[in-house]
Amino acid sequence: MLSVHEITTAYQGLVAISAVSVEVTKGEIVCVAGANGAGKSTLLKSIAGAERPRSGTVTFDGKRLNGMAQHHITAAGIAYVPENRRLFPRLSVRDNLRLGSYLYRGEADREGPLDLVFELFPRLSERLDQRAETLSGGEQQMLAIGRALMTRPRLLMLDEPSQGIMPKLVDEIFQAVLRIRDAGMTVLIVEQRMAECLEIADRAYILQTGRVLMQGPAAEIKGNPDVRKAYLGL
Amino acid sequence: MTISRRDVLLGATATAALVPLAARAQTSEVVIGVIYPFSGGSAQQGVDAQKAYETALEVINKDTDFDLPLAKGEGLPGLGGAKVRLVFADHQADPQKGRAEAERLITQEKVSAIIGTYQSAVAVTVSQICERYQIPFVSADNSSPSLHRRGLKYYFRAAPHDEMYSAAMFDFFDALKKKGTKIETLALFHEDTIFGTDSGNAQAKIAGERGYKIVSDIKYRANSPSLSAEVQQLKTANADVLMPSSYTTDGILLVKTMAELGYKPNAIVAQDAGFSEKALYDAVGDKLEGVISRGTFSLDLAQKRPMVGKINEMFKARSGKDFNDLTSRQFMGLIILADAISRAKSTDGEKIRDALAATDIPGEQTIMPWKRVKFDEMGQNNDADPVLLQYVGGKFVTIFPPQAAIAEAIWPMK
Amino acid sequence: MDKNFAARRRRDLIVAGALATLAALAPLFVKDVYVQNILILTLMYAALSQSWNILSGYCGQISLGHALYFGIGAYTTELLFTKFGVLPWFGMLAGGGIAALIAMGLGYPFFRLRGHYFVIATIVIAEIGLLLFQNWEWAGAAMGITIPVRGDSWLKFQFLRSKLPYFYFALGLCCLAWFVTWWLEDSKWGFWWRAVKDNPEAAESLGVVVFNSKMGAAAVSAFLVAVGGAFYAQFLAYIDPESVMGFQFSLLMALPAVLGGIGTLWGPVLGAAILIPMTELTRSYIGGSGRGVDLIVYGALIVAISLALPQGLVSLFSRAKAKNQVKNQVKGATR
Amino acid sequence: MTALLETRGVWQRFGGLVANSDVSISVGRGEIVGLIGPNGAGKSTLFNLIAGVLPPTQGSIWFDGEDVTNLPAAERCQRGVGRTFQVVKSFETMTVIDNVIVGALVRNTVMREARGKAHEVLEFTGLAARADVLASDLVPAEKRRLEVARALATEPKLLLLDEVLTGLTPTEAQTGVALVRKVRDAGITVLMVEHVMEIVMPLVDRAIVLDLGKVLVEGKPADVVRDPKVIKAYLGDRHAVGA
Amino acid sequence: MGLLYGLIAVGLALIFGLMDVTNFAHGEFLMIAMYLSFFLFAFFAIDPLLSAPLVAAAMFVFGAVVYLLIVRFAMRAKTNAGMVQIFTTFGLAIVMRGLAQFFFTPDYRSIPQSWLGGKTISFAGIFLPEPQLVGALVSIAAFAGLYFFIHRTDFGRALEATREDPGAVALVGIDKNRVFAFGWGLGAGLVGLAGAIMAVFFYIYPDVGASFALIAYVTVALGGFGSVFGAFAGGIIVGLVEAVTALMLPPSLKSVGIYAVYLLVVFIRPRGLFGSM
Repeated sequence: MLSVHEITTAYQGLVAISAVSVEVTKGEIVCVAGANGAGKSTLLKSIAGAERPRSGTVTFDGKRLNGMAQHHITAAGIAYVPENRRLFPRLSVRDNLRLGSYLYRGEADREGPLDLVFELFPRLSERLDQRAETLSGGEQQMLAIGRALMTRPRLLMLDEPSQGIMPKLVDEIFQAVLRIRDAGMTVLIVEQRMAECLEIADRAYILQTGRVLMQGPAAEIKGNPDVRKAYLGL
Repeated sequence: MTISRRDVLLGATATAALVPLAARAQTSEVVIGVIYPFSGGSAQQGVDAQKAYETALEVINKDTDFDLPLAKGEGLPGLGGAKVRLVFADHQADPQKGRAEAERLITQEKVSAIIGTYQSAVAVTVSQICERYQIPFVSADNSSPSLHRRGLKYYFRAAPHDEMYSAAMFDFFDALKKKGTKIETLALFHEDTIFGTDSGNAQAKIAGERGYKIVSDIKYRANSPSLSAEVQQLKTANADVLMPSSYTTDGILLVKTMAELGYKPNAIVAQDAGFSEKALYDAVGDKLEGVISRGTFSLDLAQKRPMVGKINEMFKARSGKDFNDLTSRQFMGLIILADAISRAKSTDGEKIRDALAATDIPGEQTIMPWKRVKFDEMGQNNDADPVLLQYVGGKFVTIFPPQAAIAEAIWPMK
Repeated sequence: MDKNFAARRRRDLIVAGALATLAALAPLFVKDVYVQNILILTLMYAALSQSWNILSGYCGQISLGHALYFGIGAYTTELLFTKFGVLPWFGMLAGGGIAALIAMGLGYPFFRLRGHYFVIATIVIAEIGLLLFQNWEWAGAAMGITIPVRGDSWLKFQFLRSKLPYFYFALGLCCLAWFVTWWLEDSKWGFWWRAVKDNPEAAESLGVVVFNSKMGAAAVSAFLVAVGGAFYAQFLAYIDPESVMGFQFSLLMALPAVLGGIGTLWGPVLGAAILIPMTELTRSYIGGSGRGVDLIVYGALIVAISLALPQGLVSLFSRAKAKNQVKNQVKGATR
Repeated sequence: MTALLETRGVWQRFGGLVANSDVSISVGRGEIVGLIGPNGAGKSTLFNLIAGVLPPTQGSIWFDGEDVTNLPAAERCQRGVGRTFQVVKSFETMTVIDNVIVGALVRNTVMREARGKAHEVLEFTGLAARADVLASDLVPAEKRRLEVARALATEPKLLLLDEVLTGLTPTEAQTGVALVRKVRDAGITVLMVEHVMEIVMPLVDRAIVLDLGKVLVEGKPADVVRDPKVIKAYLGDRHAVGA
Repeated sequence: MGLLYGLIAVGLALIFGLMDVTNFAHGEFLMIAMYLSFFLFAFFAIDPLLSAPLVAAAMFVFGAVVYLLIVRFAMRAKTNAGMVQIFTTFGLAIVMRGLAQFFFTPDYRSIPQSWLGGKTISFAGIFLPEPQLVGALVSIAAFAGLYFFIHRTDFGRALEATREDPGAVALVGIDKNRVFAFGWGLGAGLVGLAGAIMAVFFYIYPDVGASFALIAYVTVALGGFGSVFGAFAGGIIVGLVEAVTALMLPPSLKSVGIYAVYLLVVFIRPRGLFGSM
């Protein structure tokens, strides 16, 4: 479904990822892990069009994505939830969600995915008229995912969804990711909490200093002794 | 209209741009600096002035058959027919820039004299610099009375100043009163610049001396976005005569606002400036039927002195406009200055100054209704009689003083 | 690293000294008063911009109302001189002092404002000052004040034709403003200001008294600008409200710093050295046409520089430095 | 010996919202205390109250034996309260070393000393190689470390750490933990907010759990994570087992 | 008059307040609109009232083009974006003045006759000049329309979102340049409307914008950035204050009243009357 072929991205003269290739098949949950500065976020940004890769190609359902403007990539069916969530803080929860379905504003029932969002995160439906900035960190993360779902993506990319969130909600969010996959979407997720992430993922990639160090089925990676030592702190 | 003007302008641009590269003045050429606002809010005055000076230049440098000094023959006879060349400089209504330009003209362009400047504040600094470099400065169209009272040796003004103008207005009121017209109360309306303040002060002073009552004295901010509140006050005061001292922009707004608020004074006697500008009448002419403005020039002088009409045609060919109070003064200013240079037989500042001081041109040899041109020790020509003009049927008619008048004043104005 | 830093500071000082010496020698070669005039204005605006930069560049409080302090300096000096016979040298200091006091007085309410609200408040307060002076009869109102020039005198700081004394004063003022900036840059205040600009809340948590920092910057900045105003008044020998307090001065103080590089040591000088001659020359040589071409050229240049070099012209010079930085980064990343 | 920090019945209301209600906690000298609780439980507000960003609506705050309730933030910093921000607030246009110098200037008015102190702190926090880089060019993890360095440069008695270990891989977090220990060993008391239980629980001497603006539970980490109230409000079932 | 200030300010409120882009060329937009209106009258004898929609449409295009060609790049600056915007638009203002002088000559123009000019409705002793009355009505309509647009349409929401975080709107498939170009077009279009009405009773020359620009900024800030209603209220307050000050102080000081009220308001409410940012 998504095929990233040997992309290299640099900013401020520094190469962040070099010749990274990643494949995502429909219906999968793929986890990308690695240390800080390994280039995980850059990989997602390069796919989403927020950064321009210097070389390599990104294709999505056979369509070449690199070179396209970021909003066109969203329209093509890839929703991206960045690390810092990038909500519209002074807009209400309702407006944030409505903006998610901006691409479908001509349609009568433009808010189709809303039911799914409320089903996944019931507490959002209680906070519709609050400004996004007044939500707690966990709720903001839910809203960010919810907003992304409103764009009716086929591929959802999450960058560190658990960061700064209390343990109880981390679970909720990982459970939600599973449900999103069950609803027919594909998920590419970048996580620091590798243990939890590998539990729900089908396959995983490990990046190190901008290159793919290891890849394979999640269970396999989780069992790898080097990984356990270097990344899981066991 | 724009095409022909633009061509003329293009020529001017090219000259102005090339000038600094040209060799310095030789005896065959006398350079005179002309300092005006060519950009910014009063750029129009600068551009009009440029045309007036070019007209004067044509009269001086070419052989024309007018009874004006230097008209006959080419160039300056006193300097063996040397031609006059003008260098234009832009002061953007900023005294500092005016000063810098004056200094540049004197030291780089080696001008023999400077003429200018429209804005009085700029005349202050330009004349200072001229004084320091001992180069004569002819104040062609500044009307602030304080200018010549600074003890400057190199300052000359052939035209009247605001006190003279104001005195003429009150002479006119006195004359009307004798005939039984009721004029008791006045409303002053003047902007907050040097021009407006000076004019307002002069009017207030004379009114006090001659027993007129000022019922409203409004100083307003030049180029205000709105004059509604001010006009409302004028309307409430409802004086016999409204005496505005405003430039074109505020003049247009004043008249339009008056119409909107339904204020029709008995008479408007204006301190020139905006009220002699074609643009004002183009904009609101129908509302100004019967307005009286002071001036030093009137086209109907052409009836007595045909050359006035001919020179006006020359000017009109360049600018598409008739001479007005400003452009006529500018024209005359350059003629007087060039005449002095010719008589000085030198381009030396001090000699020109002495020649200027000795100027004595009879009124008939000007295009103005003046008695003559002769400067007092402060450089002011006290024989430049102002006139009062009334706007009737789309043009100005001289109504005062009696010796220059060709018609009776229509009072009240409508 | 410490060594690097000290070396850079020393190099700045040496370059400045060399430039100042070079400038001081300029009149030996430049005899043309018009060019001298441009040099004086350039130096003056460099000094003003450098002073403006202290408050707006370093401390981040963008003021577009510095014309107020400029005018206060000019008016204080000339009112004291013409009404009370106080020599301009003292008037200058008095003007600076008064401006600094006013800046601090205004600081109380003003520094609570942020962003556009602050900028507009500064424009508005300068405009109020302008209107008040325009209507203040005792101070000459719109007529302004003409300074009687009675011949060359160092005591009265007035000279008929020679521009040199003005030139050296402007140069001195420029050096002073530069040196003050240089000195402050590596001082507690300099650090505090930059911290306040970047993030007042974090600064506060690190023991920076934000309010006092802003006040200090405002006072220093206003003082220097007022001295500049006093100089301008003496130089011009005539002042009226529009010509010393108009909005254009506020802009002309900010422009060089912005073009050169806001919040940098060299930005204002560099910006003034390019902007002021450009302004003067476009006006003098193409302004006489009355067609606005000078405005088009001038405006287009401002747009072009703002867009092409948002960091200001100094960023051209710091390219080399940036390369070094990248090297360091690589080192840091592969560590 | 009195506690270094004490809050006595502190309340904070924002309009109708009660962020802290009757919070009384104390932190002893040399302790590492963990402040945990759900998002929105009032941890950040409490930090702001302690750091002096705003005065509490009610109650008092005592630091080092003195009532500091009404002192502004800068003054508290001078008295020895150092802090980091959850949302990183570096001075973006300044270099790393300059960022730290700002902090060092509180105790060292001579520039050379402040610079020296700043270098010292950078060495301590492992940022020395990045000293001349602009703060805006740091990666997020480094920015968090810079926050700590800057606060340490003020030579605090009490260091408030707001989620400085967030977003680190377990291995990286271990380095962070070591750093916090090092800080404590240097004689600085630490009060920290952190979500990652695996990391924070072994580190702290004592944990305070806030929920809905109130102190829910307080005690030894091992006890706290087993407390049913904490599990219900905060940890969820899975983590209770995990920790 | 206050409502007219409001009308001029509303376009600015959109650009300055709602999109958070400093526009120092706002007065020059007004100037261009007035010229357009003038030329439509001079060459085609279209009354300004009729040409107002035409002018607004032309200005819409103009505003959008200015954004796409210039302002877009000014917003890209990473550091001191505020200053870059100020000086880019300031430079633009100078260029526009220069161009106006070049093409239109510095002559003062004005529209001598129009359906509205100089007519006055007398109402219980109060004179209401028709152009200003129409201006007031148009202004109220424009405000209502804008208010509806911002708060009830998706596009308005998109505009707000783009202001909040221009980098994030792509996440929901919004093209920020299209949104902002449209916003600038709309802002300029509203100024076009104001210009057409102003042209009826004001003089026109290249520098005409300057006198209105500052008042417009103050009006927007007084009402508070980010609030359409604020700009509306600001306009009314400015008009009232001006009238009252002119009675109490010498008229040349009447703007002092406006400025003083602005300072007073922001000292008490640092975000203006209804501001959200």
